[in-house]
Formats: sequence, structure tokens, C-alpha cells
Amino acid sequence: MPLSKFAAGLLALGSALIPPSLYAALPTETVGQAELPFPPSPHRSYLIDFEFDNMVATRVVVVDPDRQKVLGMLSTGGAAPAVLAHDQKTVYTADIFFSRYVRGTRTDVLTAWDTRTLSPSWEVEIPAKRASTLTEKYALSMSGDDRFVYVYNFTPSQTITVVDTQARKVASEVNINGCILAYPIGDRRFASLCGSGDLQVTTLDDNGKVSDRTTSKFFDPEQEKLVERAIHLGDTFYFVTTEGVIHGVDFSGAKPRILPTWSLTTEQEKKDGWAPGGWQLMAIAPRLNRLYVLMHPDHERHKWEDPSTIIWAFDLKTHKKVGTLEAPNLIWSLNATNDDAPLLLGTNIEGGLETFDLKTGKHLHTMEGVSKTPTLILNH
Amino acid sequence: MPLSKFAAGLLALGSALIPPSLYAALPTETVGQAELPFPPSPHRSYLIDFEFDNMVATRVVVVDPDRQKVLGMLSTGGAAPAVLAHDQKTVYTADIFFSRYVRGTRTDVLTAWDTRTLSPSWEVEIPAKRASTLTEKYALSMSGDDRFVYVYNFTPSQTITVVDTQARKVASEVNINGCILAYPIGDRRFASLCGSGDLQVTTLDDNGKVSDRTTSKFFDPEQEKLVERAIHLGDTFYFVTTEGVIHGVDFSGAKPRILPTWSLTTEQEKKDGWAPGGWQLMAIAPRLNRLYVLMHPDHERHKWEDPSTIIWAFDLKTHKKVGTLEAPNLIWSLNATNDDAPLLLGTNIEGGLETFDLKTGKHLHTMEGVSKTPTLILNH
Amino acid sequence: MKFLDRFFERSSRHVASTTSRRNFLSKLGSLMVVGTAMPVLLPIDRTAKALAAESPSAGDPGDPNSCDYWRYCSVDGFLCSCCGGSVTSCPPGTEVSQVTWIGTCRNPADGLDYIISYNDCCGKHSCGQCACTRNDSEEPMYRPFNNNDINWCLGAKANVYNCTVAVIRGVATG
Amino acid sequence: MKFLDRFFERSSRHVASTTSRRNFLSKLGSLMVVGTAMPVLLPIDRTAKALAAESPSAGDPGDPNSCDYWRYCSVDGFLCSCCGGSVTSCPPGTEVSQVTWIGTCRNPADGLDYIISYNDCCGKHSCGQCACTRNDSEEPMYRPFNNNDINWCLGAKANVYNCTVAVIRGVATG
Repeated sequence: MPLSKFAAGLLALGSALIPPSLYAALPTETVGQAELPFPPSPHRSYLIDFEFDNMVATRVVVVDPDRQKVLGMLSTGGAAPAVLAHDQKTVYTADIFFSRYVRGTRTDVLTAWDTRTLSPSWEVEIPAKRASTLTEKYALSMSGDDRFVYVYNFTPSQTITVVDTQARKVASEVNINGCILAYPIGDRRFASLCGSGDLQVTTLDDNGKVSDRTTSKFFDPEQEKLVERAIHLGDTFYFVTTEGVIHGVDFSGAKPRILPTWSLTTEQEKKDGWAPGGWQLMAIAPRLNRLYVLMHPDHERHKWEDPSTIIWAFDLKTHKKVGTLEAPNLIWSLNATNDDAPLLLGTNIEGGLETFDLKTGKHLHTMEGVSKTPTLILNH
Repeated sequence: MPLSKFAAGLLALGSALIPPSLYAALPTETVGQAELPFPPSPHRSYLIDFEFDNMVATRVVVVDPDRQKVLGMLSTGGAAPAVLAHDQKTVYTADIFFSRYVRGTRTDVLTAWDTRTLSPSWEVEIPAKRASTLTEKYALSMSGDDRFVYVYNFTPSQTITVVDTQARKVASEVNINGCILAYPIGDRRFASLCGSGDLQVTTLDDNGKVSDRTTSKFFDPEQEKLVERAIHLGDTFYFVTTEGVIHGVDFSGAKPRILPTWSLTTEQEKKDGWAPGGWQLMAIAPRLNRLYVLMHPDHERHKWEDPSTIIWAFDLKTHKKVGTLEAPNLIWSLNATNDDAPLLLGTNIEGGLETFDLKTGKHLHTMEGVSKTPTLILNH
Repeated sequence: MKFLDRFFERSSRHVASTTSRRNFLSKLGSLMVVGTAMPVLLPIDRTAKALAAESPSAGDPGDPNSCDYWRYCSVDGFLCSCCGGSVTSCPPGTEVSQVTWIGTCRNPADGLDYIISYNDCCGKHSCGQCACTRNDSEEPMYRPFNNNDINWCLGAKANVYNCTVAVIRGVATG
Repeated sequence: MKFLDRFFERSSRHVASTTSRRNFLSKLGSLMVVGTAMPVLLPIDRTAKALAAESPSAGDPGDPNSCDYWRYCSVDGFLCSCCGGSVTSCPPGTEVSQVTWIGTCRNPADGLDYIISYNDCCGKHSCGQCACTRNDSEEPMYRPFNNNDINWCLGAKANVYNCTVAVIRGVATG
């Protein structure tokens, strides 16, 4: 198009503060649709946002912490927990919907989201019993081969809904009364933590029905409080007491093997008031074989869920403290990425995301205001 | 119960920092259920909260500005507009619900809420066409005798759904294409403001069906911009242009009577840059016969919806400016109460509520953080 | 008076965090007001006459609209007294959940430990006023009836959480 | 340079308001970046080849993640470029509304007035990032296709608003 035409149009508008350009006019455009690459970058992070000031229409915010960029979001129902399939293709959320948002007919569904398009691929209605709690890791989990999803129910009866992702239907509902959550083990087992201090292990058959169940003594709930928000590496799960003692369990064998306990703190550190605290207060970077724990310098018993700016790093083999990380803001929940150049991610209490480079231990940056009330971070 | 028993209990707990009390132990309690008085206090205020960061599960916050107390809330769907029945017994909201909150089947309903219990009394499904806009006053309105509710639809075809509150069903859908909103007149009429500059007046019969329709020239949209967010006193509606000229219409007769225009500003004030701006930028205190308008000292054309701290008061009979009110925070929407000791209420841009005593012109207080994104205030 | 210093410091931190509703800290800051608290679910004495406390008295001191109030020692959520209800009443149009969790709080006026039930009021979404979190007598989730991270509206028609009341259920006869 | 002073003052006010998501001001502050804008819906030249602008260039200057960017002269909502989309692309899993409203913005690079369509991306709820309101070419609601107070997701499967793109539809041929 001749430039003179645009100049004429410009003059016709009766305003020429800026002289006519030397560039050609910009072409017209169409609206596009963003998609995400597959496989996902190993640092891609999913922030589960509780939206505490709403809690009806809630979200998972998908973030690239390297580029400090929001990649998109999932809209979930009723502060849904989420879990990532091992094949990196699917995110599952266990949603609660009410026909009138806060009243009316309740419908619980397991929604399968495509990690490339962030659209629902399919959904299946599940028993309307999904636990409604501050989001935690093992309230929704899946089998190692991605075949079954485990949904923790609390009505206050305690059961696990087993969903068959291949048949896209509910396979069974497993009674775990007296116990909570589904810590996934291998392809066909999950453990639950019991108020008695026991570990209950449920084994499923290939139809998702219970084929075996064992109970093992784990800890004494009259003597210590074990935070149920554990972290795992393979089939080994690490729990921490409110005083900072690590209780490990290796589930890889036929029966759970309770590992020797060890303390995050020396006697002196304990005397100085150091103890763990936070929501998802532990993370593991598998390639570094390191454990990261949110720590308080001023411990009191009612602070076990309080946020902190201080993170201690431990070697999982030697159980030695190998470093301290410090964030500019109070962090409530941690997660680490699974790659060779891992990041440690923390949600701060203003809804922002703190990122550390775990090779250097350096705090890289804060992504401010990226969510509202983030309770949990998930990474592929 | 003998005091000794409690003292024994206390000792048994092994802690006696505080000496045993001289009071009797507090009795056990049961959980109660709050209700609101009827008739409502004339200052009771309903803040329509758009929840801009969510917009799915939204609310109306009910407040007593005298006691600076939240009285309760209504949970609404899809940033619902609301209207108060004249009998003070009912609040109506026009809700949009999706079966999966952000997707799935859409259901639009008119919900009738009891002003005493803040519970839904009944609902009726309406055509799934309700306009979704920043909440404004005449997007939902009702007949003077409370028989019919008018719901503004925009698909972008423009219609009004007429709901019969006696039969609790939809009476009709009235085509108003080219025009917007339902400014209610008397018991069986409503006006709509047209892009052509016309006023269209629709008359209903007792079944809620159109019985008559007239069109009158009102203003020249090529010459001036009339803010559609008018305010009324009886059957007289006041519109303001973005430059500050008031256009009044008296709808009490058979045909609309266009009143002589008048300016909010003197020539000098206009030169100094004064002009109105805001969302619900005008309010009327009927017992004082005064009009209140949010004003900017630094007008530019793109500021017509900007908030301000400054409110000018005008006598509706003489059109003289009779005072200036100033708030400590930027206000976006105004409303005044209808009683003899009226308050002027303003929603500030942090979600707080500013209250002025209109007898003294004094700013009384700010209720901070009472809502998230309040777009409108309603009073009985 | 190191104790009092800490008390007021924590109180003002609390005020700062809850007056800004958006401040997530309100969820997260714990407060210890006075005394200790017992985590164990103790037998409840239901013989005394039921009575709803609506305003502070010499025997029940403190401001029910403040997170510092002694009964709130283990609350986690929005205080119904700021939401149109009271310490013991649900706001208009909400439904009380009958299933609930139990904490133990010490009343500074009489030095007694009281069993407090933290009933959630349900059927409208988050009130958003007076967010308050104190975990004085909280236990991990494997003891659900001593845990406040659970939405206890599971006992109501719709498990949608609005706010929490703090109701005296008896004296801990420990 | 009174103009530039005001420009930067307004820009920094904008930054202050949008970095705090909760700050309602982000909805409310208007910004004038440069030039004037025409409110009238002008004929659209669709002959030029469609092309999506993803990054600033000499001919299309500015930061698409900033409310100051010239194309956003009449936007009202969340910027899709901060939400997983771009200036002209909807975020993953959202649907573009085909029905939309039109503004006119002047490109400071060439001094031309462009017709911009502000398409809303729909089917997920509010993105919440980069709230931006500028009413440079907005008209009252009786001219709906020049109004940004309407949720334009009315043209999508679900009228749930996520964010807004700003797409060049042609040059205003006055």
C-alpha cells in the first residue's frame, strides 16, 4: 500500500504530533492460540492455588521459572489437589463442583488435562467424597505406571477412590478407616498413615481392586508428632517430626522397612531452638540426593506450620547438613526439580515464587504475585 | 459445680501460671444462627463485589455502615447484578452458573434472597442471555410494585427478560435491539437508552407482555457522550455527559419529558479542568433533594471512568453547587441512603467503604477491605 | 516482662497481617496468647447450661473480633464474628457443620482449660474477613478431629467454607 | 518536556498498581501514552497479510507485557501476554471470542492510527496478571462495539473471562 495513502489518512484525522513514519504500516493480524512444548522443560512448575478468599473457583498456575513467565493455568473446582502423570502428558485434578457454586447438587470428578494444551482431555465422575483440606501432596497420587489414580476421601470416613485411567472409570473404593492419604508405591501399591502410628499398605490387582493389605508399626503418636506431608525418592518416603527427627521408610520390598531415624539438628542447634516448620516443608532433589527442609530458629510447638525464610540442605546418604539457603520472603511450601541442573522452588506467603539454583545454592529471583494462596508446587 | 473440682483439674494439668479464678467456670454453649432484623435499618448497604480476580464465584457483601460491621453476604454466580425490592423483603440477583465453573452447561437463574435470612427463597431459570458487564444499576431493575424484574440481556442481541415474581416464571422477552438496560418507570414501564440517542419506552400489560412502545429523541451521540449509568428520583432520571452536562428526563407522563440541560461546572471550573468521572459516578439523597457527583480536577477524555476523592453536591431544584466532600481514598462508585439522616457511601478502589454524613458533609470513616472489587452499592 | 513484650509484638504482627485481607500471612502466622494448650481430645462436660457468649465479660475477656481472643487458640480460617455471625453464631444464610474438630484453650480469666469446638459455617464461600490461624493445640492430619487444615463443612449440605465459630463445649477435666 | 514528565509519572503509577495484583487501581487507572485515539468504528482494511506480532520491533515499539504498550490504549482487563499467551495469542486451553470490540490506537513509530480488536480469551477464569485499563477510545455502553466494560466472552462457548489480546485489524483510513 502506498505510504501516501496512510499520510493522507493521518492528515484527515487532523492530528500530526508525530511526523509520518519511514516504516511500512504494520500488517493486519489474526488471533493465535498458544500451546506448550512437549516434552515439558524439566523446570516447568505447577502451583496449586487454593484461592483462600474464594475456594470455589480455584486454579493451578503453570510457570516457567527460568524465564519467569506464566505459561497458563488450569481452572479447578473446590481447591482441587493435582498430580502429574509420570509420562509428563497429563495432569490430573480431583474437582468438586456444585450446581449453584456454593449450594445445590455436588459432582466430584477426576479431570485429565493435556500438559501441552492445558485443556481437559477427559473426566470421570467419582464418588462425592473427595477430602477438602489444605492441598497436600499425597491427597491425590498415582501408580508408577500411570494406570491408577488414588483420590483420598474424608467424609469423615476415610477411603481411597481408585480410578482406572485406561478404562476411564472408577475401579474401586478402598476403606482405609483410621488412616489417611495414599503414598504411592510402585505400580500397584499405596501406603496410608494411621492415627495409631501404623503404616497400612494396600496392594491392588490389575483391575484396581484390593488384593492384599498389611499393617506395620511405624512411630508412637503419643511420643512424637509426625508431619504427614512427607516427601519421597523412589519408594523411600521421608517423614519429619515437629522436633526435626527424620523417619524414613523403604517400601520397595514385600514389607515396609523402617529406616533408622536421624535428626536434622545437632544437640546444640536443638537447644538454640532450631526445628522444621511450614506446609510442604520438605523437598528432595534426586540427582543431588539432597533433602531440603524449611527451618525455624525460634521453635515453639504451635509453629510447626509457620513459614520461614531459612532452608537447610542435607545429604541423604550421610545425613549431614551441607548448606543453608535463605529467601528474601517467607516460604511456606517447597519443591525441587528432577533434572541434572535442579532448581529449588518455594511459594512465598504473598503468592510469589522463590527460585534457587541448587548447584550454586543461590537465590535467583522472586516471581511476585504469580498466584493468590499457593499451597503446593509440582514438577515433572 | 464445686470450684474445687476445677482447681483439681487445673492442678492435674500440671500448670498454674495463673491462680485459680474467682469466677465460676464458663458454661457450655450451642451454635446459633444469626438473622437480620426486619425492617432493615435504612443505612444497610449491599456492596456488589465483582471479584475481578475470579469473576466466577462472586458475592454481595451486606454491611451496616453505622456500626462498621459486616452483616453477611450473598454468594452469586458470574458477577451477578442485584436489585432490592421496594418492600425491603427481597434482594434479586441474576446469576450465571456453569456446570464446570468455567465450562460445561450454562444455567442462568434469577435468585430471590430473603433480606432477613440472606438465604435464597426461590429461583427461576431465565434465558441464558444475561449481559456480562461490569455491574451497573439498570442492568437489573424492577417494577414499582415489585411484580416484575427486568434482566438486561446482551448476546450481542439486546433484549430484556421480564420475570413475574408472583408467578415465579419468565413472563416475556422483550426485544430492545440497538438500545441498552431497563430504567424502570412506575409499575409497568421501562426505558432503554439507544445508540441512536433515542429513548425507547416499553409498556407492559399485567401479564408482563409488551403492550406499547414509544421512541423519543433524547441526545445527539455525535456531539456528546452520555454516561449510561444514570441515577433516578421517582420517575425522573438524571444522566451526565462526560463533560459534565446533566440531561434529565421526566418519565411520569405518557411521553418522556426531556428537561432543560444544566452544567455541573461554571465556565471557569470547566476551564480549570473539572469534569465528572467514575463508575456509578452519581447518587441522589432524596430527602435532601441533592445530587452527588464524583469530579476530577484534571479532566481528559480517557478519564471518564477514573476514580476520584472529590465529590460535588448539587441542589436538584436550583442546580447550584452546595458543597464539596472529600474522601481519604479514591472512590469509584457512590450511593446515598433514602432516609431523613442520609449517608453517602462510596466504594474505594482498595475494596473499602467510605461513609459520609450528609447532614454535616463530614467523612465519618473508612471500612477497609470489606470487599474485593466492589462495583456498586445498593440501599433500601 | 519478656512475656508481655512478645505478646504485644505478636499481636501487632497479627493485626498487620489480618487487616490486609490478601496477606497470606494471616493464614500462616501463629500466635500464642497466654498459657499452654492440650492437644488431646478430652471428655466433654455437657452438664452446664448452654449459653452463647456474644460480648466480652470479666470471666470471658478479650475481643471476639480479634485473633488474639483466647478461644481462638487453635482456629484456622475466617472469624464468624467479623462475617455477620458471632463467636458462637453462624452468619445469616450459612449452615453450621455438626461434624467438627476440637481444640483446648486456656481462659486467662480463670486459668481453666476449655474444650472448644471450631464449627465451620457453610454454604456461602469464603467470608474473607478476619483471617486467623493459630495452631496451639493442633495435631497432624492422622488425628483429624484435632486438625484444622480440614474443611469441616463436610458435615453440611454443601462443603463450601464461609467462616468458623469457637464454642465452649466444657472444661478439660484432664 | 512536560509531556514526558507526565508520561513517566503515569507509567510508574501504573507499574505500582499492577505489580500488586490486588490493587483495584489497576482496573481503574487510565493511562495516556502518546497521541490521541479515535472512538468511532472505522472501516477495516483486511488486505494486508495476517501476521502475529510477538516481540517488539522498530515499527512496533514497546513491551507487550506492559500496560504502556501502544496497542493497549483501550484495553480493560488482564494482558494475555502475561498469562501464557501473547499480544495476539490466547493462552493454552482458552478459546478466543470471535465477537469483540474495536478501539483505535496510534503507533508512535509511524504515527498511524490502527484499528485494534480487543478479543477476549475465554473458558478459564480471571488470569489475574497484568491488569490494565485504558479508556482512550472507549464509548458508553450504548455503543457496545466501542465499549470495554462488557465481557466479550459472550461469543465463546463459556462466557468466562481469562484475558485480552490486542490485534491489528487495519489502519484507520479516517
